Amino acid sequence: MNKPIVEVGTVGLVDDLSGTIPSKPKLGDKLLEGKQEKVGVVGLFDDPHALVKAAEKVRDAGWKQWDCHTPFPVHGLDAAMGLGWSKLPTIALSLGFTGAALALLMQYWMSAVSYPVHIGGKPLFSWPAFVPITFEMFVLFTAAGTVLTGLWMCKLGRWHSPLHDSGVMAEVSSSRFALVLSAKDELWSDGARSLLDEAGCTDVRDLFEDVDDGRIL
Amino acid sequence: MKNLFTRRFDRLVRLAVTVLGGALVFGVGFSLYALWPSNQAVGYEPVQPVPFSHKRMAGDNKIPCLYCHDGAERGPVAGLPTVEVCMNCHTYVQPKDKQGNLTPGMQALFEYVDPATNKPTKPIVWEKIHDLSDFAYFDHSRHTVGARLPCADCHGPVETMDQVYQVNSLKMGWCLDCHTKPPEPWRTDGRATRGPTQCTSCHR
Amino acid sequence: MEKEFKSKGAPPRVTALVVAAEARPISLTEGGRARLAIPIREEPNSHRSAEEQKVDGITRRSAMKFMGATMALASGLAACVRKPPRKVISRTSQPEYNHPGQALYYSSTWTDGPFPYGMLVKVQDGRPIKLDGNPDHPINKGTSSAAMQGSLLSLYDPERLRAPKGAASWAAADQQVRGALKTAKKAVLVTRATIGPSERRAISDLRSVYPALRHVVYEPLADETRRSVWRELHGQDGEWLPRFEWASVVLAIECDFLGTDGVELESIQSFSGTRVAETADDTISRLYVVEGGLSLTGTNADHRIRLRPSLAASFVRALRDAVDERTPIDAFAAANDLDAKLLGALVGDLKENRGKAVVVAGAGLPKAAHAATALLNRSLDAFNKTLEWNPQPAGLIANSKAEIEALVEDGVDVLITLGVDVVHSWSAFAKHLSAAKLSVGHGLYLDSTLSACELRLPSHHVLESWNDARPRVGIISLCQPVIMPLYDTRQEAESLLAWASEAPDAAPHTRFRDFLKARLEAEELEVGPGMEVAWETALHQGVILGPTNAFVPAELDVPRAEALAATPLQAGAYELVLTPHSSVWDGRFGLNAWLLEVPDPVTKLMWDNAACMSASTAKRLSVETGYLVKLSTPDGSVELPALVQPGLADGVIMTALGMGRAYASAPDEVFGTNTWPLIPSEGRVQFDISVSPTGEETSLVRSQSEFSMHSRPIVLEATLGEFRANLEAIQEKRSKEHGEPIYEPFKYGGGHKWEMAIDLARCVGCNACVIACQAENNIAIVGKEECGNGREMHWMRIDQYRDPVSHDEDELSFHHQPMLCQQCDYAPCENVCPVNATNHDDEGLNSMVYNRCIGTRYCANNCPYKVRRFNFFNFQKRFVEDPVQKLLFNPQVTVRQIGVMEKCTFCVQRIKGAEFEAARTGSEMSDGVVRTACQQACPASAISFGDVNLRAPAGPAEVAVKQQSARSFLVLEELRVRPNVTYLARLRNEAGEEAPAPKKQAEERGDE
Amino acid sequence: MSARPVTTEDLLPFPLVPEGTTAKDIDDAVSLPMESFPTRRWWIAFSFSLGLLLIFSVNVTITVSQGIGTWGVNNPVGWGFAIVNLVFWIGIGHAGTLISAILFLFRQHWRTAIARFAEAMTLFAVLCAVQFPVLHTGRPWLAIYWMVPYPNHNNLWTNFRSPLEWDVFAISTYGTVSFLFWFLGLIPDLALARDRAKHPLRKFIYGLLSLGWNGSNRAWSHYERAYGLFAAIATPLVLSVHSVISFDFAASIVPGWHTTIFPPYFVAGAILSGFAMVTLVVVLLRKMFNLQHLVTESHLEVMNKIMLATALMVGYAYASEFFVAWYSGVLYEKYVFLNRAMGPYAWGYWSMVTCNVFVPQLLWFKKFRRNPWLMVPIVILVNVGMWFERFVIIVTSLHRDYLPAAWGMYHPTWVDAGLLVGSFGLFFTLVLLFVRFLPTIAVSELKGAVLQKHAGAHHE
Repeated sequence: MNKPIVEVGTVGLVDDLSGTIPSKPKLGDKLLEGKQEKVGVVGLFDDPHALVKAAEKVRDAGWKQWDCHTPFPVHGLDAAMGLGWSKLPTIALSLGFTGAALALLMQYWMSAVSYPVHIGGKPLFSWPAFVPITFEMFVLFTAAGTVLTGLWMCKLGRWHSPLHDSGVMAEVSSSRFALVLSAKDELWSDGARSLLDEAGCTDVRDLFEDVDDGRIL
Repeated sequence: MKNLFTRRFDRLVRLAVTVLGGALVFGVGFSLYALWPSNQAVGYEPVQPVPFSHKRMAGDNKIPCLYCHDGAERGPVAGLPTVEVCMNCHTYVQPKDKQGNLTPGMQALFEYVDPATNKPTKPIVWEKIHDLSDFAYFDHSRHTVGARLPCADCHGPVETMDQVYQVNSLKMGWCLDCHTKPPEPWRTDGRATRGPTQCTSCHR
Repeated sequence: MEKEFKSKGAPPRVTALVVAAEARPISLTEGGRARLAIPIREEPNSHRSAEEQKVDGITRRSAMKFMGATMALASGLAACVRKPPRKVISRTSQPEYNHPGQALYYSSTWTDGPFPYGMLVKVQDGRPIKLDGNPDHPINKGTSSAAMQGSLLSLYDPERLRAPKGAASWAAADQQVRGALKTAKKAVLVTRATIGPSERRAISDLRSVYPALRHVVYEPLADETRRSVWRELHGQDGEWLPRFEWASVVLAIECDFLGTDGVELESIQSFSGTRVAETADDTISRLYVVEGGLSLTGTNADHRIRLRPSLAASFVRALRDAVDERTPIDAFAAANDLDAKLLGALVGDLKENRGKAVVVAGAGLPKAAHAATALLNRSLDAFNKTLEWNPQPAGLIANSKAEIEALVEDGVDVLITLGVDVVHSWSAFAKHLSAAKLSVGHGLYLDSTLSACELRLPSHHVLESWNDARPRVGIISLCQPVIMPLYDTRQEAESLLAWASEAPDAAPHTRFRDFLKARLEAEELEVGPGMEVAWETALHQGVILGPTNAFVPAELDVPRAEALAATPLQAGAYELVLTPHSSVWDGRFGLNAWLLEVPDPVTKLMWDNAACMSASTAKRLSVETGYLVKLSTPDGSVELPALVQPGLADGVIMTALGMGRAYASAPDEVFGTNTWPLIPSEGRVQFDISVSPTGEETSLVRSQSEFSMHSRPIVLEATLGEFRANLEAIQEKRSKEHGEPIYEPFKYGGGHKWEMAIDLARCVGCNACVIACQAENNIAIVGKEECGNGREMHWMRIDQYRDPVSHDEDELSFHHQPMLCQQCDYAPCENVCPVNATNHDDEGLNSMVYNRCIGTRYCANNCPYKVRRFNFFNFQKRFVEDPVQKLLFNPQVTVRQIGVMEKCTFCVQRIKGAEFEAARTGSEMSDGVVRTACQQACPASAISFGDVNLRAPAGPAEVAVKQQSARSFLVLEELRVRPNVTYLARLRNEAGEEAPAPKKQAEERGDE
Repeated sequence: MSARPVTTEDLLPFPLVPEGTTAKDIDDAVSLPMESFPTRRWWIAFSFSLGLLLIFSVNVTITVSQGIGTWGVNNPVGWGFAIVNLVFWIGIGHAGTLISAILFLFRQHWRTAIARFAEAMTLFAVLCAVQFPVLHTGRPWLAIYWMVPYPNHNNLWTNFRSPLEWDVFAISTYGTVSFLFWFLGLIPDLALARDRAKHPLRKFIYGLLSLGWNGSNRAWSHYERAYGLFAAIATPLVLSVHSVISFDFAASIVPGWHTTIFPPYFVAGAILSGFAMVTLVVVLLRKMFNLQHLVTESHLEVMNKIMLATALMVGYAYASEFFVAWYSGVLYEKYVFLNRAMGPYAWGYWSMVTCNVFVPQLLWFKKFRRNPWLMVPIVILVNVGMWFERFVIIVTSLHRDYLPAAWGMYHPTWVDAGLLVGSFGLFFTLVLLFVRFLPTIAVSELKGAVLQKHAGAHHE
């Protein structure tokens, strides 16, 4: 459905929700504000295993600045991309233990130090009674830690993406599998495209991104 | 329609988040500060029906507190002087200004006194300044006689005030400060090192 | 929430004026706090303070400068939450002894009740807040009854009549009365029986002015039947007072001497004194109760014999024959199928204890029974030994309805009722009132009598009145006002004086005082010039004690007695026993919410009375609790709900008089049923009534629904024999704690440790403690509906348990157990409160911090004794908002808001008060310096309270000694909550075990 | 050619979707409710729930303005419907976390189709639950913050020995974690919704919520870790929460409450009632939005099997309670249990046993396990029964405890009833809004389970 995108600097116009640009500008239509620059090349697959294979190739070719975009986590892709084991659990759990320690400390301080109150003939620091809260705080802190580190590691909270600008996002989030080679990588050359063709992807396109004017409003 | 999710979109979102967050923090912080009990009580200085100057009485004339507030060493309530007590002196001492008129204070006092006989006619309705909650039971004598505390520890330098205002929050936390870690002399001079902190001491 | 707690007390505050929030500068520096760190040793106006002024002045002013806008906003916000500014009023001049915030005590006399007891009134900031017995009074010796405690509430009753009605002013009213009396051919003055000597004198003076005036005494519940028999048999007026402290065997016939018959406070003291045994050679008295109804006394009996009242006289005669060994009792037993063995034992006991036994017959019984009783007592040599003659009973001789009827039926010109609601108990009297040319009603409320009168005059409450009383020969008891009259009222005696003379009332409120004083000087005291001192002393003591030599009446006229005793009696299928209500008496307290809400000690009914009948009677009538039954007597008929009350004799219906009174303002707010229409002309028993279920149903509200102990270790009991054989008997019955805590238990310092001991051998189950607690601790009244929902607020309740003594479900033995917060060392309630609102203080008290409570009710769930009470609604609202009713509150106790849990804290306000006093005066606290309200009221002195850590010489405390008693036990001990209330088991003195030994009795007498 | 990666196919008890279902089919099916105007069925259900919600708010107003005297609670029965409802709703919530966390850890991929429902339910159930402990306090306006140990000018803190205080932490943690877990799962599907959205506003909102998810595998690798970790901590959490709830009773000394069996007993009960509720909601929703081919009878059958199992556990607990009461020889325990079975509230006890133990036995028959209209009455009865279980535990234990003199009865009022019924309004209103505006099935997860397999298949 999509034709290759027009070259840098040419004027196109928008008529499609997915934000892709048709080849021929129609006269009288609203001009496209801003320009687009090529930031890489994207190859689209229909079969996850093909993607895995392609990923292995790219990895072996020694690429650094590249990524796969899939509608669901694909088995074996992490290995294929040469991604290591995520540090996230370590960080989250250590936060969790901190929480537990804080909870116990809080209960001790509040009931035995700050304002000691005699309750039911029990000692001021009746630790067995403090276990449940300690545990709950462990869970709470771990959960919070997971989410926060998760947001940070998954680089969430930044909405823009060349996939939007080039209009392949819809396909990716629905059913297709994309492999993106970034122009930032030192291995970047026009050969990148052919690398993807060899990897047997059904459809290779250049990846464009809107030129940013840095304005806020 | 153009693609929504541009870099500018990100910047806008971040801006919004920062602004809203900041507003929230400030709002909460400010209302906390404004509603913090000690900020409401301290400095409360109502205008009294009789312009009575503690500075003149307790300060310049060095009348001891207990002369008027005689309950303070006898029981829970320090009490206010009866109009009679005022007249003990003011039957004879009636300060006048240069024109020879009675001072405003005296004039106000005579509102409550029959000038012919110098006998009180009606009670004075004062503005309550040091006002504890009704469920807090404070006993003056326990502190004046029991702990031998000077009045000023709680009421501040009243003898320097023309119109009395509240200098301490008189909130529970403030009481506890002294009951748990009393200032130097209490701890050193061998007397009771701390006041009670059990609920029944003040709440019944 | 502060708003709700407003009425902690202090002088009534002006709250009208409100100051705008902007008028209030606000300081940024909490200077005070900073400065506290610097030790201040000099008194004020030191140089340090001088410079403080500068610092402080600057900060305050500068604060206002550069924080202007913000501060305005802040103070605006602050104003929303800061409690409204309040006023303090300084007196114009200081009354003697009177210091703000400190209580004063005045001795007085409780002249409201059926018997004038000595009263000690606690007054704070000019308002009476607690009534107790006057310790110097020889009869109630500092103890008090529920009704006496309750009088406080009626003082502040908003329904009180506040000004004369039917006349523009008092002067006008007096004018009208004097005028009417002058011209009257026949005038009648109706009063109660228990009016003081001075009032009697005032009346006679009045009569000397108006010869046409007749004085009649209307006292429907007076002891008249019994007294008239004595009058007849001894040829002189007077009464036999039982001396239980000298009796080893007591036989009560239909006589509730611990409840509503006679001088109960005195009887309880003297009787319960003979019930305590600690060692193997101690003995206790033995109480037989023979009755058709079920009285409080009956529930305290060692042996109950259920006997229809119609048989009372013949039973006593048979008993006398057996005691005098004419005919054995067996015949009578067989004839009325009673337990012959038990009756035999009774006869045996009486015979062996001649001179140490006493038989008392109930005031409700007919003359025959009293005559027979007199004869029996004579055979038992009880006269002047266990019975003491009092030639001057407290009350006047009451006139019978017939006499009054005869006097007024053909119309009177002036009909005056003084402080007695005649119409409530005698509805027909209303028409006499309306028939009279001028009818004058003098009373507290606009009740059924006053509203039937043309001239309605408001009386002083007893706490506003001067008065005196002669409870007994040789005792004059004085009553003085403790508060200026709240309204434009006047005491009855004052009116009598006003009507007697044309002279205008020169000194209002003191006229009768002067009259009284003059009379005393003239008649009672030979003091001459020393009168002022004598008067002051008398007022201070509250009593004047004359010579108390024993009076011996003329010998009993035996033939007449025998003739009288033999009067035959017809009885029908059902008999009706009418008793005074346990707390509202004849109805004179029938508008007092405290006394209406307190559960009846026997039936546990609240706000109600019912037709009590035994289970088998109920079966025969095929009714159940709550079914309406119609009681028809020759004198009238009434419909009221039935109550199946095991323990009554079969065929006997029992119901309380005095209920069903209402304010004229709210005639529909009637509680209970007015059973006065059923009262017979003589005595209080109807021997032949017809009972018929109406088929309708209603709901009765009771504080307790389950009376079986389910064999749980709640109340322990042993028979005297068992106990003397084995002093460990009770200890062996105690349940054992099991399980060790996983914690190291909390260690108390050596300081005070407050504990309580309750001696069930002494406790008879009267409600004095319950109401005393309610008065002391500002406990809310919740009303009948909420009581029905199980939301009554009494901190102290009296649990009743019933044990079957035979297979017959109506043969029971009863236990009364005062139940209050046990102040457990390992309090289960404390562990579960999420906000620490209930916790333990250093002196072993389980404190309850109302202002911290959020009302999860978890503590109440977790309390095994269920003594915690919750404010489901804003029960106190009515009182807090009413300028008069709020005066009732004890300023030393927080008034609880809606949603707050509350409970007994051993009157912590009294404990702290005493501790502060000791700290102030630097004195040691001796035992008994702190007394809880319940302890102070208890007429049986069953409650001991004190500091168990008290060491010699001051100690050991009474409570510590009691805890060591062989009879001591803890309720639900195995729960290991370590309650701090120790109970002492009651000993049942079973017949046939051993006859009570006399020697102990002799000592007892020595003690008295 | 590398070895064929393990696919979910191997772990599936039954095919998740009909053969040949494509990604687009799934997207369309799931997105349909979000993208099309609500059906009449939805509107009817929604207005009905709103009505109930109104009842709820009315009764809340009555309670707070007049005090809980308007309820049936009294002395001795200090806790009534409110706490019954609290435990009931918390219990309902548990199935959600169980399905999303525990079944996830056990790699039960069939859960995929229902996990999202279940998680949402948890969230809403917890929301309903927390209404009650706050409402039932005498002074909610203070309880709401005094229960939290915040620094204050009184130097006062909370009592950490009180099970109620444990509840504060347990329930708030549970709510927070459930929400985060649910939201974490939503992110990729929100991204899908974003990319399908036509209207700019919808696109904007979904886009904002999806936090800019772009399916990058570098994100996926962390995401999967995070999800797994969440499952790992949610599992002990869900067990701990109902244990803590049970401590409210077990840690007291009330006979019938003070027992060590409660934590497992409560958890089992919670799972039973939770699954009953999930089944109910799922059956209704799949009908309402024609999701039969994604949520198949086989799904329902597995859930019913779990219900059957937990019903047996619960039944066992009931039996052992009686045994222990008798075997302990404790006077009070014995009485309480006799009183439950034969006392004034026996009707409550027996309806509980019938609904929770006898009725579920029907699930032994395949017909009842697979036919929605046969199982609906069963799951409804199970929920009724579980509600009664809490009623029996709370009321029958309190109304006759240690001192017979203090015994009493408990009679609920209309306000009690209104709050109970109304809370269902709150619950279903939220559920309906959820299905209207958010993806009700974990699309990415489902695709992962389905397409991966298909792809694999044609790859061989």
